[in-house]
Amino acid sequence: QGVVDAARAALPEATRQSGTLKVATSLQWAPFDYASESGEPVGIDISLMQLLAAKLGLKAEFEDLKFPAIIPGVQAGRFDVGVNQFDVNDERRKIVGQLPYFNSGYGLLVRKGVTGIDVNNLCGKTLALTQGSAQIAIAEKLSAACVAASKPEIETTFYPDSADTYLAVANGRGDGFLTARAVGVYISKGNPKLELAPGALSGMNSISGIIVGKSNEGLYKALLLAMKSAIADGSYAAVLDKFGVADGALTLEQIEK
Amino acid sequence: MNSIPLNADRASRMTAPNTDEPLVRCENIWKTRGHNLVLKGVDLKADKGEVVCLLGPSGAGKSTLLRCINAIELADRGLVHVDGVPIGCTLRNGTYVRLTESQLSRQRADIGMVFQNFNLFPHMSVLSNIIDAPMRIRGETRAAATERAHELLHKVGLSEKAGSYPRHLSGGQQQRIAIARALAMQPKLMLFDEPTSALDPHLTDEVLDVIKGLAATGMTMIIVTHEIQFARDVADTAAVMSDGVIIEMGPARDVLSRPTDPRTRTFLARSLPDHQQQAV
Amino acid sequence: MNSIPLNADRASRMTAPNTDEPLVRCENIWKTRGHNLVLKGVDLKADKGEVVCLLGPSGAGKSTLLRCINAIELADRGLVHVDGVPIGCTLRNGTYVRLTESQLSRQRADIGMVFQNFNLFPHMSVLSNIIDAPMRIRGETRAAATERAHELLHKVGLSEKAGSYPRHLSGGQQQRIAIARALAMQPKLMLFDEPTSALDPHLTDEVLDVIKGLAATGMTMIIVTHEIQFARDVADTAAVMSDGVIIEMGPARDVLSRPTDPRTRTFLARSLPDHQQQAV
Amino acid sequence: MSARLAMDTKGPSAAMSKAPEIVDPPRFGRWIGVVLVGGVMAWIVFQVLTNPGFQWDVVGRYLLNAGVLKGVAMTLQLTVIVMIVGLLIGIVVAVMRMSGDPLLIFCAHAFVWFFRGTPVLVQLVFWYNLAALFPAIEIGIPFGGPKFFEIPATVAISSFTAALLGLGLNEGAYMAEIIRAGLLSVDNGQTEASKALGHKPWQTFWIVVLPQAMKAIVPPTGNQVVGMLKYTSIASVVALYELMHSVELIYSRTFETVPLLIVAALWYLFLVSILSVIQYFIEKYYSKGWHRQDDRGV
Amino acid sequence: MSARLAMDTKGPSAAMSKAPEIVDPPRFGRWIGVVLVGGVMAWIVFQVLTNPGFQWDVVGRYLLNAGVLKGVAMTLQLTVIVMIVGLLIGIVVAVMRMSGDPLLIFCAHAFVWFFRGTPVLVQLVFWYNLAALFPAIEIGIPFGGPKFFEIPATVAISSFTAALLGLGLNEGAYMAEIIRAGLLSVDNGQTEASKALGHKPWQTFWIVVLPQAMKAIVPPTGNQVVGMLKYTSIASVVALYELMHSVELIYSRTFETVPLLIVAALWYLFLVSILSVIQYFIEKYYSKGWHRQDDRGV
Ligand SMILES: Nc1ncnc2c1ncn2[C@@H]1O[C@H](COP(=O)(O)OP(=O)(O)OP(=O)(O)O)[C@@H](O)[C@H]1O
Ligand SMILES: Nc1ncnc2c1ncn2[C@@H]1O[C@H](COP(=O)(O)OP(=O)(O)OP(=O)(O)O)[C@@H](O)[C@H]1O
Ligand SMILES: [Mg+2]
Ligand SMILES: [Mg+2]
Repeated sequence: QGVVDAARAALPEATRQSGTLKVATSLQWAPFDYASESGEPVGIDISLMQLLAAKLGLKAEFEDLKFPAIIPGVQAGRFDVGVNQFDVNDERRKIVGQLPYFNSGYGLLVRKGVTGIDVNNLCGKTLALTQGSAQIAIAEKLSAACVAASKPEIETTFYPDSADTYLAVANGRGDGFLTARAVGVYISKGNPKLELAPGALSGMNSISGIIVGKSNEGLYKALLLAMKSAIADGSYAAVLDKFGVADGALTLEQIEK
Repeated sequence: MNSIPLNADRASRMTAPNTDEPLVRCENIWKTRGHNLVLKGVDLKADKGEVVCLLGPSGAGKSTLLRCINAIELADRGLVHVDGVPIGCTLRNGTYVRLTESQLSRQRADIGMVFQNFNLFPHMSVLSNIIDAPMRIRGETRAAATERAHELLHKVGLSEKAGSYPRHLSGGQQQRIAIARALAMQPKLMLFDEPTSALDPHLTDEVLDVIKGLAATGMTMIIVTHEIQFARDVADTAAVMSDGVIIEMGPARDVLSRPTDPRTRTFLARSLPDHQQQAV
Repeated sequence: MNSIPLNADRASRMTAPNTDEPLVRCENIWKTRGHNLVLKGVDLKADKGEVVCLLGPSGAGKSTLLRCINAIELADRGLVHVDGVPIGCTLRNGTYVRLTESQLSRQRADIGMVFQNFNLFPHMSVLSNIIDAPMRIRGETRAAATERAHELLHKVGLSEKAGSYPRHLSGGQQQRIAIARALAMQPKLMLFDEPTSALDPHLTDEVLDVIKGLAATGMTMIIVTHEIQFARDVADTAAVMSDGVIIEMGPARDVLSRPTDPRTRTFLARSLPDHQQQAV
Repeated sequence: MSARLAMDTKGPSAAMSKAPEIVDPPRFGRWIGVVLVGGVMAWIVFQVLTNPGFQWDVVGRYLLNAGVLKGVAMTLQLTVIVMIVGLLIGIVVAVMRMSGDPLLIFCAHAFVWFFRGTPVLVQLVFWYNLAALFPAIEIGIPFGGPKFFEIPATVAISSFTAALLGLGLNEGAYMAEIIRAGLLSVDNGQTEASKALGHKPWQTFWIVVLPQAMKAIVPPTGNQVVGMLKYTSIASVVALYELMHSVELIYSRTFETVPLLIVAALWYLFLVSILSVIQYFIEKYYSKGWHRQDDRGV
Repeated sequence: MSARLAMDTKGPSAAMSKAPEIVDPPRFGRWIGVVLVGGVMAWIVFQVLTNPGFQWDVVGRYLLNAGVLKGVAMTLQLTVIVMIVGLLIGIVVAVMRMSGDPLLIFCAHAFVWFFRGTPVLVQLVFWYNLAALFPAIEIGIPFGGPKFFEIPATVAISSFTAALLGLGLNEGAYMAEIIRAGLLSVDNGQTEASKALGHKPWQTFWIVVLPQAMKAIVPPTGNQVVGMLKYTSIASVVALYELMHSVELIYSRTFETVPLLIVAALWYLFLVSILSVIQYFIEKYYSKGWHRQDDRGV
């Protein structure tokens, strides 16, 4: 995979000179950003950033921070970009530049071998959920829709943290666990008792973006060009495929938005 | 107050019937402090209303003995009886068993003590130092306690210092407050550890008067002192302690003027009449 | 040590030429502590080698005066000169300006002080209490300091307590250590605040000997005491203080035996010869 | 003061005015210092106020935001309750530790060791998830005996209870050490004098020893309160939303991290200022009788 | 002891043995207590060891994991350095606060107020990103005057420096209060005696006052060290990998949260145990001369 000259040309002079793309992330969000057993940063975000950096003729360098330090770090110019599955929205775009790179949808994690469950038709089923998670609100919304359509409502049981929830579902409590699809894929790989039911929850997804400094338009443009090239040559899809989340790929229009 | 009453009234007290049990009876008290064997079998008794002066060289164990009498420290061996009751322990199945701290506190409330270094409560005003214990332990009303406190302060000549804090008093003033604090509890036995060490001769006389007044009310007192003259004036009985034992004990007049023990003679040398004639 | 040397040698000292400037000169010292005006224009002087006893009722301001002399407290007004140098301040452009603490510390090193309540350092052994300052401030070697410390301990009869901690000593033992600690610095002026209050008559005599020995070496001493007999034995000059002023000062023999001020007479009443005859 | 008045009206004043007065040396150094410190402070304030990075407009917008105010309220509430719990536990444990009874000393040691030694986060997660570990709180004969009574732990342990348990026990262990240090600093003679008067052990403790220990207890306790004020933020792991969490919620939505951290910092500074004033008065109260009104220097 | 020996060999022993001995009452209560405490502890240990929720096999697997060990090392290193910095700052600020000089008192107050009052998180983010706020550290005339010298702040402030500044200044403010409390607890007579001997102010402080203050300083300082040990985890916000972060990295990959938290807790307990032993010996050292060897009771 060669360097995309146009993209490299768009880079700010200093970045090009330095030869590295400094990436701020927080390695506590498998499978997007996490540390491998040997301590190397790995994950969907990480691989994508490595891909883009290569296209820019740079070497990606990751720094493992916590959320409160990522945005100020990018704003301060300490880092070129930040990735940590940050959702794109207009409010945020006023503060920082966000280059969309992933479409995250919800899926259902079920016990291995269970079939005949449809993510988009959960009425009457029992969902295992983690206390305080965003999925609770989604389940409530879906349940309300069921009731409105005079179908049986969705039952829910709560567990204190994700690990407990997985354990519960694996042990046969509840019909499934509503989770981000990418997470579901990751879990089902590591956990022999669980698998991800096919399909994604329709109408409930969010676009993640790479954080770039608001004033760093050159870098934004360079990344956009690199991204286009990656989509064009299939390397973008390849990366997502490697993690089993090819359906999270964005189209060109979505990225340019 | 300045003219010193002579020992007239004491003689009469001495002849009063020494009925039965003495008020204080220390029997064969042994006490180790740190690595030092400080008390080596002390015997001491004081009848009700008797004033006993305890004399002896520095480090003889006088303070330690007083501390054992009111169970601030517990003797290793030997018993102290006050008013017939063993202090710090109780007889149970033939062995003497230590009391708990709160049982001890009841015994101590009846035994007043003036410490050698005063130990006033620095966070309380002089008045609070004096009235606190009577109110809390004797359950007196604030008014009653305050009234007696003022009386006592007047007696020791410190009426105007009621609102001061101990830290703002001179050494002699602190010592007098310590005396007033102990007296406010109206104990049946008073232990004074060098109550006049920081006092000038004039105040020493006033303390003398106070002690005599108390003796007249029947209070028993054990007084550690280094002032032989004071001991002569105040004591019925004198006990001389040396190196952890009482080496001589008897009527104050005899012991202090015609001591039999050679150690006592050496100790008293300076204040014995023959010397005084020589020095003055 | 027990036979008391009489005042023979003192007379000779008294007649020695009182050359020029006295070693200590307090002029018109005023001092407020808290809300109390404690010193009200005190004048006091002590020649080199002179032993001055300061007497007076409790609360008269004796301790406060001593504290002003070595600048532990600074007088509000009035000057203390020691060896011709003003203490705690220096003349600059016609006004007296306070010294900084570290300048003060140099002045204080030459003035020894024994506190009324000893103030030994509880975290140091007796030996360390004594040798620390000579080593640090005088720059003596440990060996030299230790040697003198042992000498001093021997003098005050506490050789075997060198390794003890102050907390484990009796009152009188602590007081003697405090004296030894101050002497170890070999100051040119010693201030004693009731140095024998916790001592028995025998030890009082020994301290007397120590003080006389020091006086013979030319050390000047100001001694606050309540023991008239002691003052008679030790002092060249006696000063009587009352309510913040010196009311009488003169040769000890005269002041203590034939006081002119009526307040002094009252104060000394108990120890004046006529009284003694009566009491003994 | 009354003495000074007396001087001006009564006799001694004449004699006194003749005595030379001793004045403080002119402190040029101090004036230079004041100017320097003032200058540096002015510069910092100037920099901070004019620096666009701080986004003061955003700070202003969120300072009184309803969510932030709710967070402040929760922070205060949690801090107060936890400190009370911690103080009580601390007193009990410190007294146990100094009681002289080997069993009590052992228990006190074990308590301090364990609760000071394990991270609060772990304790919080543990209490909150007691359910996962012990599905129910049961009263019965252990080691497999019959059970008399049980409550499902998820019901019993609410977020608030978990936070209270985790933070309170932890704080208790810390306070125990602080109180013990204070008690150690009180002269033994005071205890003896109190005993000699006939005070019961608890009276000796409350009336004589503790009030004197307060001088050494109050400042580190102030530290603990201030620390706890900020440390309550850890409670967000068990879904309790205090000040820090309330600003996190905002900046993780809007990405205005720096100004929102400043909002939190300003609130903490404000609360700490109030606390410092309270601490000052408590210290003043307990230093009654200690102050040498006329002391100079160290 | 020697005295006791003496009794057995020399004269007094005969007279002494005639004196009745006073014995402690049989403490049935204590034995019941011992059994109870022992029982409860055994039960807790039993529960914890047998409970599958703790996943002891996972704990065992990660206890000596290289990442975890690296985290432990960093935690120790950071704690030691921060405490040293904090202690030095604390002594200076405490002495300033008690110096009697109004300017120094003001500065000390301001320091404590500010650094105790702002959350460490904010301070860390601030130091780490000094660049955003002040693009370069410059030495020059402020308010727009010429600049003599500048370093780009992003270069100057590394993760470690930021953590050191943030945690060290914060710790300094806390230690200042603790040391002040200790100094307050020392009797004024000690200072006076020291001055009277001719000690210079700093000698008075180091030789006389501080050693006596240590009794009241050591236990809360122990608290601070233990607290800091765990609080260093906040440094992970600026990319410093200490113990807590090292286990977070693992459990966010494997989702084995509880056992990994236990790994961290065990390590902290281990480190705190070592610290407690050190604290014990320091306390013993500084209580020389205070202990009444024969005291009983409170
Ligand atoms: N805690 C202790 N540890 C070791 N030795 C001690 C302790 N307390 C006192 N001693 C020793 O016990 C002896 C007796 O002490 P005590 O205080 O009873 O003497 P005293 O007769 O009151 O003397 P003084 O007249 O000087 O007050 C002294 O030699 C002293 O050094
Ligand atoms: N810090 C203070 N604040 C207010 N008043 C004080 C303070 N210190 C001492 N005083 C008062 O000053 C007066 C003189 O005290 P000082 O200690 O000098 O007396 P003294 O002559 O040494 O008496 P004594 O013989 O009892 O030791 C006393 O009345 C005392 O109450
Ligand atoms: Mg004694
Ligand atoms: Mg005095």
